[in-house]
Amino acid sequence: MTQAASFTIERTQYLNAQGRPTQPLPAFAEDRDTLIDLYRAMVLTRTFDAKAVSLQRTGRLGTYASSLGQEAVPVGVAAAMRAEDVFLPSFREQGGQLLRGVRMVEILLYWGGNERGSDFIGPREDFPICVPVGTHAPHAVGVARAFQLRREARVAVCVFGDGATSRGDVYEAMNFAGVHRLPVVFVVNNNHWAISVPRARQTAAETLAQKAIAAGIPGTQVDGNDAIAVRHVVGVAIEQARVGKGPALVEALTYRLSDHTTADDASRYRDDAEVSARWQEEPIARLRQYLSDTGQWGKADEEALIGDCASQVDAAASEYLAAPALPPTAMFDHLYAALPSALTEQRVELEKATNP
Amino acid sequence: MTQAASFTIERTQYLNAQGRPTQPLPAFAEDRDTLIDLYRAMVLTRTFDAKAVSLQRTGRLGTYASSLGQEAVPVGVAAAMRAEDVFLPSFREQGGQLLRGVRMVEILLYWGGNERGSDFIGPREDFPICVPVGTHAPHAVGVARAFQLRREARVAVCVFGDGATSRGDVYEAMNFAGVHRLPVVFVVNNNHWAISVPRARQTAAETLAQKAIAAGIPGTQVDGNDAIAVRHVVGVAIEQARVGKGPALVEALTYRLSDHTTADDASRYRDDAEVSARWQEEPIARLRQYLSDTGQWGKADEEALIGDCASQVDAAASEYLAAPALPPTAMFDHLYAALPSALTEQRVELEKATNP
Amino acid sequence: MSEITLVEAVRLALARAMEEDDTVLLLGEDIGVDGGVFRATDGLIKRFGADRVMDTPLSESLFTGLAVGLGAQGFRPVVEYQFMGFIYPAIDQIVNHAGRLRNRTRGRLSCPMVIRAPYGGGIRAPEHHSESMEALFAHIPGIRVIIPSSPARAYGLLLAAIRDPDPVVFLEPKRIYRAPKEEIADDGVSAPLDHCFMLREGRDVTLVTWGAMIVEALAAAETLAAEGVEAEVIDVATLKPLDMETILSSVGRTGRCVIVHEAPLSGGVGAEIAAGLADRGLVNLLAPIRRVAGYDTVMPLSRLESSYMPTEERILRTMREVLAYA
Amino acid sequence: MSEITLVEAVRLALARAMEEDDTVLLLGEDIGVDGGVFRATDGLIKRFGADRVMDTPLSESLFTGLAVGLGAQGFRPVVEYQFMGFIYPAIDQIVNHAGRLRNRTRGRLSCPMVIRAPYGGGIRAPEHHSESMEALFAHIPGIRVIIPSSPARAYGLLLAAIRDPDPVVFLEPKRIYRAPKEEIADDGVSAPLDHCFMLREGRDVTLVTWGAMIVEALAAAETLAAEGVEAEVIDVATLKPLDMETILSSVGRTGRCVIVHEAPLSGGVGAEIAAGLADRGLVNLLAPIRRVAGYDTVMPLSRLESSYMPTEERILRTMREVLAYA
Ligand SMILES: Cc1ncc(C[n+]2csc(CCOP(=O)(O)OP(=O)(O)O)c2C)c(N)n1
Ligand SMILES: Cc1ncc(C[n+]2csc(CCOP(=O)(O)OP(=O)(O)O)c2C)c(N)n1
Ligand SMILES: [Mg+2]
Ligand SMILES: [Mg+2]
Repeated sequence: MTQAASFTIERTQYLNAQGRPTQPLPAFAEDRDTLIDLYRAMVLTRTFDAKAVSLQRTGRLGTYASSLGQEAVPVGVAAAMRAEDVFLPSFREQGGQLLRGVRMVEILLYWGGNERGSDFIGPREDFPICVPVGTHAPHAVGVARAFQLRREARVAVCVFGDGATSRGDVYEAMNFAGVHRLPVVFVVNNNHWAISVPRARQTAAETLAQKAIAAGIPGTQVDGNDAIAVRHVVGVAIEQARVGKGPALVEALTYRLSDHTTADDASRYRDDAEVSARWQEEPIARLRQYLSDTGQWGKADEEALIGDCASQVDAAASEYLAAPALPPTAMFDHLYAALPSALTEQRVELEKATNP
Repeated sequence: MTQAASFTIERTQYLNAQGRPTQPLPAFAEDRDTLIDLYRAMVLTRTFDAKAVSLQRTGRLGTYASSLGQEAVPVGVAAAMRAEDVFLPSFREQGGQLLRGVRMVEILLYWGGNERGSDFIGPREDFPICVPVGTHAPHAVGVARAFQLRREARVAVCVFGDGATSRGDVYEAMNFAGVHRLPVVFVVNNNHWAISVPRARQTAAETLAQKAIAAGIPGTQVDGNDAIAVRHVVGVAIEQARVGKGPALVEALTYRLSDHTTADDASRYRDDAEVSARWQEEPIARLRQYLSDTGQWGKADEEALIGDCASQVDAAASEYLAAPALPPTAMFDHLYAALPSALTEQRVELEKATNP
Repeated sequence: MSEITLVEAVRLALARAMEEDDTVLLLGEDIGVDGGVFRATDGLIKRFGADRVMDTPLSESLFTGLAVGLGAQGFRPVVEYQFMGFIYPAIDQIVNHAGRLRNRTRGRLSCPMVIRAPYGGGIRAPEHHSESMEALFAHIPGIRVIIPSSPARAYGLLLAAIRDPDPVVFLEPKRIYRAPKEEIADDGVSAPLDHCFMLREGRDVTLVTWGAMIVEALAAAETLAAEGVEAEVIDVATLKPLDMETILSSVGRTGRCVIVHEAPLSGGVGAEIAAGLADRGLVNLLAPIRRVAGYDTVMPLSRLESSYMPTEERILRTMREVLAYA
Repeated sequence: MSEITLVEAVRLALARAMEEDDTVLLLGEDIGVDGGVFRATDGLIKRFGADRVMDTPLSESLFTGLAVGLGAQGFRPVVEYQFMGFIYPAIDQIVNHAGRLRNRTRGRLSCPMVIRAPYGGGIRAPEHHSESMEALFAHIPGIRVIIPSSPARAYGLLLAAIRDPDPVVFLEPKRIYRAPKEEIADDGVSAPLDHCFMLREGRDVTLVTWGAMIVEALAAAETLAAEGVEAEVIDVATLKPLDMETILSSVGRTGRCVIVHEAPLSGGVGAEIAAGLADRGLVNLLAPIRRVAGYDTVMPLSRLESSYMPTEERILRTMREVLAYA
């Protein structure tokens, strides 16, 4: 027997659950503004999620997937991206979308059942939310291949959950990215649950990062409740990809503190005790602790921030609630670039049914 | 950074290309009959393949996929199985099917376009040939799950090509096998080509065995031109699976010396020089060399074997050529367990069209 | 006997089938402790254990192929897709394997599986959760496609589907999952496959429909009845193979037919029904065969879904058109 | 101008499109050095390089999703499936993404891709290589489905498909890949999408068909012509959206219609055509609308495929039945 290949998977953390550095922080963390921006984005995301859930509870929004407790992942990822990169989120990365310039009202419109929500005014090339789990991973390699063909120094960043790693699409996309050394970074937002199915029932693999080994690309783990670590590890992967060093997979370890969506009741399948324990590790308190320990953040800052987030979110909610539905005929208007004549009759019929 | 996991992939060989042992042989190799059986099965397979190709060339058989140069893989795999196990081949494992008791005439009927070829008289539970690449891997885990649920000490064995490892199905099946520690062994028949696409363009992974790491199951490589090594390594995996130690992936490294199928012309896309070099490593000469070096095989044995294989194959070909087509209405007869009445009219119409 | 909902009827039939036959297994996402996103399998894992009620990893293609393997080994797997929008990765296994395993092995191996999926709009669900794509399945050889339209038919048809030795795609109209309720005796009596159900008799016009649309169809029939026009309402129930005999005989009597389905008009199952009438029922037709269907568009998000789906009003208008022919 | 085959016409159109537009890319298995299993892309990798003619790993789902990403980025990918039997894993990407990307983003992103696949029987190919499942695609919103039936139409329609800003499923009838040949000027002129082609005019009966079946349909028309009966033969060409106007106007003139397709009868595209006639063309009908189609069975292996596929004889018999109505 001879050894044909060997591999290791590393894990990175900078701030532990108590907000204390476990190793010297990366250079960007010396800049207060950078850290504060991460912190603000996480708090805004949490405020936004709370509002969306309450809109749903009061019948003014459809099903919604909160990212409570997972804010560091999308925020850290988006913070590591450049404007010209392309983001391909699943459905729990609103924190990243906001940082990318997607407007809160757009996200609300989407979950409120209005297609306009995916016509982002901001990042025009970013992909809309992807509901069929894992099916956007092949799109990410398509986008990355486009960058490669045009010799653009841009990176596609695709985020999906632990459950998504069981889908062949995700594996196939990583495998293809490996063959062509595409500028794409895959991030597993491992919140340890896929609705009611715990991480351990998705796969016998010790880590999800090692899924990369099958694709011949680097895989690594990061503490997904440590925004600094996510920002750093994903950032390194993105910059490597940008300069032609190929794709990577980053597994961010976090935890879904909320129900799966507003349509879910997690108490049916998981222990409160587990959830309480995980509250001790959540990302916002952790970064706040570090910021205040290092004298970069005080009570007044916090109060101002909370007020600011609340008013931004309220304004977005009002705008959302005031937004009219699309006219029914809108369902024909972007179906094709130009409506085939075979469909004009149906459109007329709908128009008549709508305004009889 | 801490280390979260580490892995290695081993490779096993017993006989090198010159037929010389590179390490002490496994115990079964002390039994002459066992080795001779492996040898015979490979020679029979090669003889059968040659006949099938010639039937195709003369218009008496449809497209056919020869296993020239790869005989050690299916033969070694099937030799490692027990009768009660279930074999799920792709379309290039006739050597294994024959050893399992599928009749040569059945294989010819299949490729000759007669469904009867998949109604094996021998191994009733074995799966028929699978043409859509990799789609039988999920069936294998279904079969293995059936064994597990019934607490039967049986193993499902699934073989597919290097190309198939790019399909999500194969990854998904391995991943599921890992979660339930199913009694299933996956074998990659890595002949280095998927039609015109070389192994290196399928994946950036250094080995195909490491695809197992993503599934959290053991993966290993074996010299696929060394029948003893294949028989041994796959046998160990099967017996582990049988006693509840879970699934495994074995990558057998071999080479497709023939065209992809009779419909293919490999000279369009690969060098003769590459093929010639690979002829030096083919499995039959290697085992014969070892057998004759150790005095277990002589010229007379060889001549007798060749004659025997030829007559078996000729008999099968004659039986095949004499076999009538199914009656056209057969296309309705096993469509459902009982033909729905909505279809009787179509069946009658077909009958009338056939015998006007 | 008690009044139960359609989704409860599904659960009752699953439990009954599992009780009477050890080889019946349930597979899917979140069907175990969580009891399924619509609670169709609620409590079954407690009753039958995790071996028989298995949460799979998140892969529809995988668990469909898994069911093919289990089926070939003599089990009767019932797989659940959370929503029809996630069933497409399974089509490969359905077309290339489930629908043909028996045929290609001349009966040696077979595939007695049931593929369950909630489908259709009307519950303000998110994107990809509201489509009606039953026609894709109704064209696949070697399978059955069943859609129940009431608790009782859900119970009886699901039992029949599970007991059937061939693959069945069983689509559940989720808009009527929770209402109306119906009395059901859990007597293990299955309903006939391959047969339409006559929901209402009438001499003037035939309304052919299935799934949740029977609500609007029956309402339209009642409205017309108040005007003295009697519509015959047929629930197709088995979309493949199609019981054209019942439809032909009804339209033979009424001379008029309106077909209603939620799925996009073009290439919907309504087309096959109309085609059957245009062939074998033409002589009796007094009026064009009209279809009231979803538009040939992407199913819109929830704000517009009610504009997409056929309404009682659209059905009525079409019926009146058809009735206007002399 | 020279006489070329249908598969050569495909290659010519691909080359032309790549020549005139840098964003046109080819993706698929064995399309590079090997030139595709039917040689549709022969020589193109030499001419346009491996960046634009890319052999993908063996995964249909992957390369379809890849094309969605490329399309969203402004490329025009043309993906090849070796046989239609391997296209099913791609349906998820087609339904859930390609067909709706434009709609769901209100035009912000789109998906100008072409999905090419040889289909149909008649070349004694192995299992899973001979099916005709175009109806599955013709029901999917947001896409087009095109089937050429001659070298010239293959050239013109493929150019149109590639230039079209929306996803097109382009199915190539492989039975007529190599014969008959036709003169083609490589002038870059596309053929109109969304329109039927009138292959033969006639006053007595309308024959509607597509793909390789035009061979049998035209033969049947000739046979009848010798008897003084003139059949109008329509090549549908665009199966979605369907040009019912042309068909209606023809049947309006002839009063009789026979539809021919290789795909299984039930739920085939013929049903939609018959349904359209039964609605908007009913008043002109002199006879039932008949379909001559594949049976509702699994496509048999090669020994029986000729019994499965519609023959000139079956078409003729059906036409005579239809003509017998007073
Ligand atoms: C293909 C597919 N199957 C099923 C679903 C229903 N569903 C929505 S989210 C979800 C679990 C996803 O888990 P994971 O990937 O871990 O993401 P998370 O929700 O935890 O963020 C499921 C099963 C879906 N959206 N898509
Ligand atoms: C899903 C699918 N796609 C394409 C094909 C056409 N095809 C037949 S064999 C083959 C290559 C298979 O390569 P590999 O898995 O390495 O097996 P090998 O033929 O080398 O034994 C391809 C592309 C197919 N049969 N199935
Ligand atoms: Mg998760
Ligand atoms: Mg190979």
